[in-house]
Amino acid sequence: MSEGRGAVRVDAYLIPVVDGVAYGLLLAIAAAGLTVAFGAGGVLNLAHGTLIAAGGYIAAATSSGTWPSLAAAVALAAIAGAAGGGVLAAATAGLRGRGHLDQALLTFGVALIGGDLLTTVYGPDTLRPRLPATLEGTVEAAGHRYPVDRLAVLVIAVLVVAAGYVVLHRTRAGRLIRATVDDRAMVAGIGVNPRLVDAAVLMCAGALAGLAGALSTPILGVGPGTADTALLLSLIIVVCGGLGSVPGALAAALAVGVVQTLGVTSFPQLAPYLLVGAMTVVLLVRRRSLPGQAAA
Amino acid sequence: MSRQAGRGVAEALTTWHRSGSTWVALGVAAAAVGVVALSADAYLHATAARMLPLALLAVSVAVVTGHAGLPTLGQVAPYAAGAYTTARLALAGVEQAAVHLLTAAVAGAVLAGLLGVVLIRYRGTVFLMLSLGVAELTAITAAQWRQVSGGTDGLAGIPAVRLAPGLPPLVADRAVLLYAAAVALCATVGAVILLGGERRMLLSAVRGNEARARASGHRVTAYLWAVHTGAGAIAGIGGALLIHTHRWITPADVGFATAALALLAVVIGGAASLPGAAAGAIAVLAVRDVIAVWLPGHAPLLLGALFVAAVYLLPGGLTALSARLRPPTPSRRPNHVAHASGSPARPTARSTP
Amino acid sequence: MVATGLRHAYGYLTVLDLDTFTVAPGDRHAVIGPNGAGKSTLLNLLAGATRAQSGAITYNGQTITRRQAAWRARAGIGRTFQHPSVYPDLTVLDCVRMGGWHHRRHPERTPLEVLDLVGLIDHADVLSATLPHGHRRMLDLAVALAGQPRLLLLDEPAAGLTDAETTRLLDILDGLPSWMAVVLVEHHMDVVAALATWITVLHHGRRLTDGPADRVRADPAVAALYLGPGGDDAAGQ
Amino acid sequence: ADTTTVRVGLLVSLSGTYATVGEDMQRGFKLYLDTHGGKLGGRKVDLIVGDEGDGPATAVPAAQKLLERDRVVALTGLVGGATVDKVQTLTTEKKIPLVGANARPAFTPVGGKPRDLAYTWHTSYNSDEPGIAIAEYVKAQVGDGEVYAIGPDYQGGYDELRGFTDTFTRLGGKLANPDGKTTFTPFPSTENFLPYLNKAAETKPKAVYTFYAGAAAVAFVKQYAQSDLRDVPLYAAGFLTEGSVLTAQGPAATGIRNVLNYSPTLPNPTNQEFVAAWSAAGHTGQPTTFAMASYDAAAVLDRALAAVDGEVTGEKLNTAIGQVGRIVSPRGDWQFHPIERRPVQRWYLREVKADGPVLSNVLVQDLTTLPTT
Amino acid sequence: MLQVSDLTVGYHRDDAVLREVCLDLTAVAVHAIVGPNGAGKSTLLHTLAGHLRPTAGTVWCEGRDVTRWRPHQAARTGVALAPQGRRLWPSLTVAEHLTVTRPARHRPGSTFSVDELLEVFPALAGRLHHHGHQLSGGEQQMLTIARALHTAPRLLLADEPTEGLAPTVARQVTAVLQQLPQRGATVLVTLPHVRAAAALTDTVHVLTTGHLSHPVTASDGQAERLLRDHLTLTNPHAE
Ligand SMILES: Nc1ncnc2c1ncn2[C@@H]1O[C@H](COP(=O)(O)OP(=O)(O)OP(=O)(O)O)[C@@H](O)[C@H]1O
Ligand SMILES: Nc1ncnc2c1ncn2[C@@H]1O[C@H](COP(=O)(O)OP(=O)(O)OP(=O)(O)O)[C@@H](O)[C@H]1O
Ligand SMILES: [Mg+2]
Ligand SMILES: [Mg+2]
Repeated sequence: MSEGRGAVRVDAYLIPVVDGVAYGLLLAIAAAGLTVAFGAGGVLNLAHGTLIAAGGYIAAATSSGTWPSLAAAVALAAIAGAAGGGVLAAATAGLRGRGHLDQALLTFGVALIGGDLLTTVYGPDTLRPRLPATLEGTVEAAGHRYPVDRLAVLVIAVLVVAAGYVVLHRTRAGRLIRATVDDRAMVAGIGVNPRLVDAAVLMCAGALAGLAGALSTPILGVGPGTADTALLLSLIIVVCGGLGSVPGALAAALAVGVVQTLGVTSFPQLAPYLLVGAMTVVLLVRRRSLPGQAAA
Repeated sequence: MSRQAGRGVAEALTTWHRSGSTWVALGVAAAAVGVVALSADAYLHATAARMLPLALLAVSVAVVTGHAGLPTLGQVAPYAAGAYTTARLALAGVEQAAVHLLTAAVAGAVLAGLLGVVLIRYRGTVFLMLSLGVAELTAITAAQWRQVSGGTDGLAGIPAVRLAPGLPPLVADRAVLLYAAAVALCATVGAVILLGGERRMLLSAVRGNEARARASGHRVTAYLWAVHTGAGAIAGIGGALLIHTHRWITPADVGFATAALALLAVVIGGAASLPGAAAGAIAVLAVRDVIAVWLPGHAPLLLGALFVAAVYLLPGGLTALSARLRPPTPSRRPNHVAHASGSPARPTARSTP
Repeated sequence: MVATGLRHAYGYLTVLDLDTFTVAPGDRHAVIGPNGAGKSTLLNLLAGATRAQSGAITYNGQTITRRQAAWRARAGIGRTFQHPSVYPDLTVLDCVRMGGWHHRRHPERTPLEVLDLVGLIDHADVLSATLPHGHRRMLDLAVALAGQPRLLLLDEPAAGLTDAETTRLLDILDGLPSWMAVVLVEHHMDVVAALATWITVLHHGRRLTDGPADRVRADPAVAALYLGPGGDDAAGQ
Repeated sequence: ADTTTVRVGLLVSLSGTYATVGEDMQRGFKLYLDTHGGKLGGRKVDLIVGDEGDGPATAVPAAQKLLERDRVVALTGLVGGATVDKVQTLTTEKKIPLVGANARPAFTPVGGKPRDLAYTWHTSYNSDEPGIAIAEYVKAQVGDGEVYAIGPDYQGGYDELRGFTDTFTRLGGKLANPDGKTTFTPFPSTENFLPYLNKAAETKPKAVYTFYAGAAAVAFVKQYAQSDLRDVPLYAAGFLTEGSVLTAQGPAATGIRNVLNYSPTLPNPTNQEFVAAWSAAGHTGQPTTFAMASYDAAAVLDRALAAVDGEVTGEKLNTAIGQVGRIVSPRGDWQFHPIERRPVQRWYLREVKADGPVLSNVLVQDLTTLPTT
Repeated sequence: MLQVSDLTVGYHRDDAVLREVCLDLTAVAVHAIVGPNGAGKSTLLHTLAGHLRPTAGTVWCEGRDVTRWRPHQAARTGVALAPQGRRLWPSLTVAEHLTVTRPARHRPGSTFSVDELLEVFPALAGRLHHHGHQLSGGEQQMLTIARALHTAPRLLLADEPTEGLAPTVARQVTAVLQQLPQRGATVLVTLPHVRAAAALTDTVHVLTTGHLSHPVTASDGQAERLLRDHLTLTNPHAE
């Protein structure tokens, strides 16, 4: 009896936490592209959400419930994303040294146009790709069901984040990216063409965005609202995590995930405020020790 | 001696040139309103009038973004404060314009002042994201606080404002337009005057190099707070105009979308120019509400096109247009050779997202 | 001004640990030491740019440890920056105006006079961002002087100056009113020699030694650590 | 003036979150026109479409253009409740009949005085009616078991859920929700319903009642099937599975029982013609209640315009609408409630079943007629 | 390695900062430029490194016309700039500064290993994990030079390299610069006054408001005289 209640109490937190982690990792993938573009590459890319949506639509149109089609969907989405990133790189190349606001204006414009095109091509409906049956199912865990597709995403997310960490924080490429944001001229001064760095950064970011779209669509579906939601969440995660820091972004993503699961169910009446409130608190308390924020 | 005299003249000329263009812009604006008001088309009047609240919001954003150097999405908070205060007053039977505008301005200033105490300590991206938080919270609060805001559906059928107790309410489209234009112009002119001359120099110094300003005894935080609060008052007045021209309001009107439009309008206008910001806002709304109705369902497309075009065709914004027609002023440091700049961190440190 | 028990650390790294540091009106007090000894940190603490982690600073018998940089500046503590630091978007003249803002009603010297003093009068209208390095240093000094300080903190004012500019700098500093106190951080020993009456040598944030200028410069320990074999003359670049 | 053609304004969401609904309504109205020689009441119709966008901010300017530029004699369509709430004041000022074909908000009185509804008509229903209609049936199903109520946190959600919970509790039913109040999820930001659903499962409800539409509906249904609630029967207002969302939801939606004033499988001849015409017009899938209501709006205008002689003005048309009487409709015949100015109509219980290759909301039984006269 | 003829450079079209400057850097040696503040020393170096486009004149590199090359091309052919006023990367640590730059192995050049550099600048060894903006002024100056040296330059452009360095360190830098020719690298260094130049090399160029003199020997008073003449006729305050 009492034991039973104890069990209930454990589950009451266990499952939401597990779910929070999974959801958080899903968001981490969504934010990964922005971490690279904005956090590390210094391009405030407001078209990020649209790239995710594009990836989602492509996946939804390609994946027909078989494994090969799923693989094809993911690949296509990533490629399309990279292409989009390339377009953005070309578009923003002329804007170097004109500050973030002009980038914001441009990328937001691109986002609006892209969004309109997407709805014209794929229609205003919410789409969801068919997955192989195994992924559609659920597994039993501690007397609870858990969707397989989320577990799959969980695994992939861990891989992506690990890779991202290594690249940004452990390789020369990562250092070049950060250096380019700090002082382009001096990067050129060591024999690297900063424009190449920019292009590479935006294309990787785009590919990540497309991938994120492909991975999140089966769970959340993709529709006209997808781009905005994805962009907002990604921004929150990237900035709260501290620009350009993969571990930071990961932590932020998990936090958001847990807030969005455990938080909203534990304090239903506060639910609307929780996310933004949490972000505000994080930003207020965190020391401003971000590169580029350093006092001159 | 004579050298100094010559310099004095030169200075006088440049400053006049700077502020001069602003006044010209304001004059043009006034003229434009006049022309619109003269036309017989009620639809035109209503449309024009509906643009002015956002224009005023954009002005207030330009004050914070362009002059204080703090890119903000948070001015919708004082805007909302002004709007809902006005709406509540009107619904409670208080209908004098003067009362509305005053209370709205105060409400906006107070809220902006309170927010400023917290926000002003941050810069760049962090400030922007905090202000985004403010915008979101504003909309959420407006949706949740039903007894004041009427919930997500908002308030409709708000009684029209009266210029003075005796006079009839302002319902005729042309009258509303003229009234709104007058208020907007006065507010902008006030802001321009307050931010002119030495204060302008002071703020651009603070933007350029805070550490130096502090070391010369300037109360940087106090300056920025004052600007933020003043901008709040302008936004509050904008909110009052929103009610006076629309006579309805929903949380969406004081949410992120509005904030984003205002900020982008400011960028289009050229961050530091207040008339530019207003013009930018009007351009944005003209595309979304006037041009787009001929292409139903593709307003986003047109808006996007406008933004992209603005970036490429108007580097430095609408106001830089007039500047480029003038003889070249001493050029800025070309960014490929930043060796003249302050601390090594500077190229990124101060650049605003 | 008296500072006691000043201590500042970045993380585990203690960069300044100074029992007392005193400046009296009229002092010409030089602070020298190897790179990274903590000289600029000291100036930043005195000027309030960084908050002292421990220790107390009194100025005219008043404790100002917790006062903001701006307050101290208005109270008469002026400074220059090691990295000459001006307002990029303002003209040279406006920069000086900003410096003298709080005395604009009745200044001892008008901005133009200050510019004349530092020899930038011909550049009064150029954007300060485009000034060459050396001139920017002089402008930084001009901005500080315009603030009419009673205590002037100079961080390597002669670095990157030519002989001519250096002589001018020395003239200016000689010309300062005798009641004004000057703290000078400098690597150019000839400048120090020409100006300082008292020298403090910092090493790893601690006082290695201090005393009258000539005695300290004669001190073999200082020579070994800082000046190196060649002595003063070779240190002149 | 030209008495042989009339201008009608159709204001629907062609962009933004509700574009799907808007599309359907436009198709419905046009379908009526096309099947009636492009004429309403013997007059050629000059149909002018406006984009409602995401809400009043975009809708009101568009409405103003239709009213003042194009001088339409009637305004129809309107997806969102907030939009109707704002546009209604305009049309009333201009004395132009507003024949809404979707949401009908509560028209809360402002400043104490009730709203003037003389020029406001709807061919749809009140947001709380689906819930009222199904409550009794659900009560019968669960007996003395408890029902968990969950919905989106905005006005539409409140109305839809209130309709159910009030009636259900009045009939002696109990809600499983802790503290007996409906759970509202942030809208539209919520896309992850799993935590809510698992939380709900802990209350061991006998059934769940909900209302979602669009993207949220897709996510909700899919995740419901993955949650601990999977085996608990799900009852809903029909929009949960109406139209395109159903295809996105796929198999996960099968078995959901929901209530609406229309089902494409209704046996009456008008409906069969309607459905036939719909697929003949090349539209994918089956017609929705949105399309049907808009189709009926055209029918109403058709009859009203026929009754107006000479030049058509807002006033004349409005009085004519007041006298259209019985409307023959795919949903079964109905007429305007004299005071409420919206249909007195039957409500149906439907279940999502595979109907041939596609999923469909198949008619199960009639429920009741609302509003009761 | 470079040959400069009639170079004219300016920041805006109307006024030139450097006028018809000729300079021959083919001899692998230490070349020094002295000149008053504002003469255009930094401008010249930035031009040679490709950061500024000359308005007239040509720069030859081993027979190729490289007047309009871009900074990264210049760097790849072995031109390294240690600019005035630091220009470090705030978000990179000292260690990262030295690992992000690559000594190009495929060409002869004065390769400095990181350890060698840390020997020259022991102060940096203790700061390997500080970020660019967390260094003292002098440490930043050291890192600027170290970064340039680590690219194994064939031509090192050092803009007032000893500024802000303690005398001992300054002397060390001087020593390193003097070694470079033995390692096959040319050095072009700007200095504020002749005395400093004399400590480095025997031939100095005097740059006065955009005009570059022919090389003169530092030891005899020639250079000083050139400068003094220039000063006395520009601003009377000098003496
Ligand atoms: N970014 C710029 N824009 C416009 N003019 C500039 C710019 N940078 C330098 N100048 C001008 O070019 C001239 C030479 O500047 P430069 O920095 O090359 O002098 P310098 O010899 O390096 O002086 P210093 O010894 O002080 O470093 C100066 O008159 C300066 O005003
Ligand atoms: N923000 C910071 N974070 C960590 N360490 C710092 C920071 N700023 C300075 N330091 C360290 O503090 C020490 C003292 O710095 P300071 O600038 O006072 O040296 P300094 O005496 O001025 O040297 P220099 O003569 O080169 O200017 C240096 O070793 C530097 O590495
Ligand atoms: Mg220092
Ligand atoms: Mg220089």
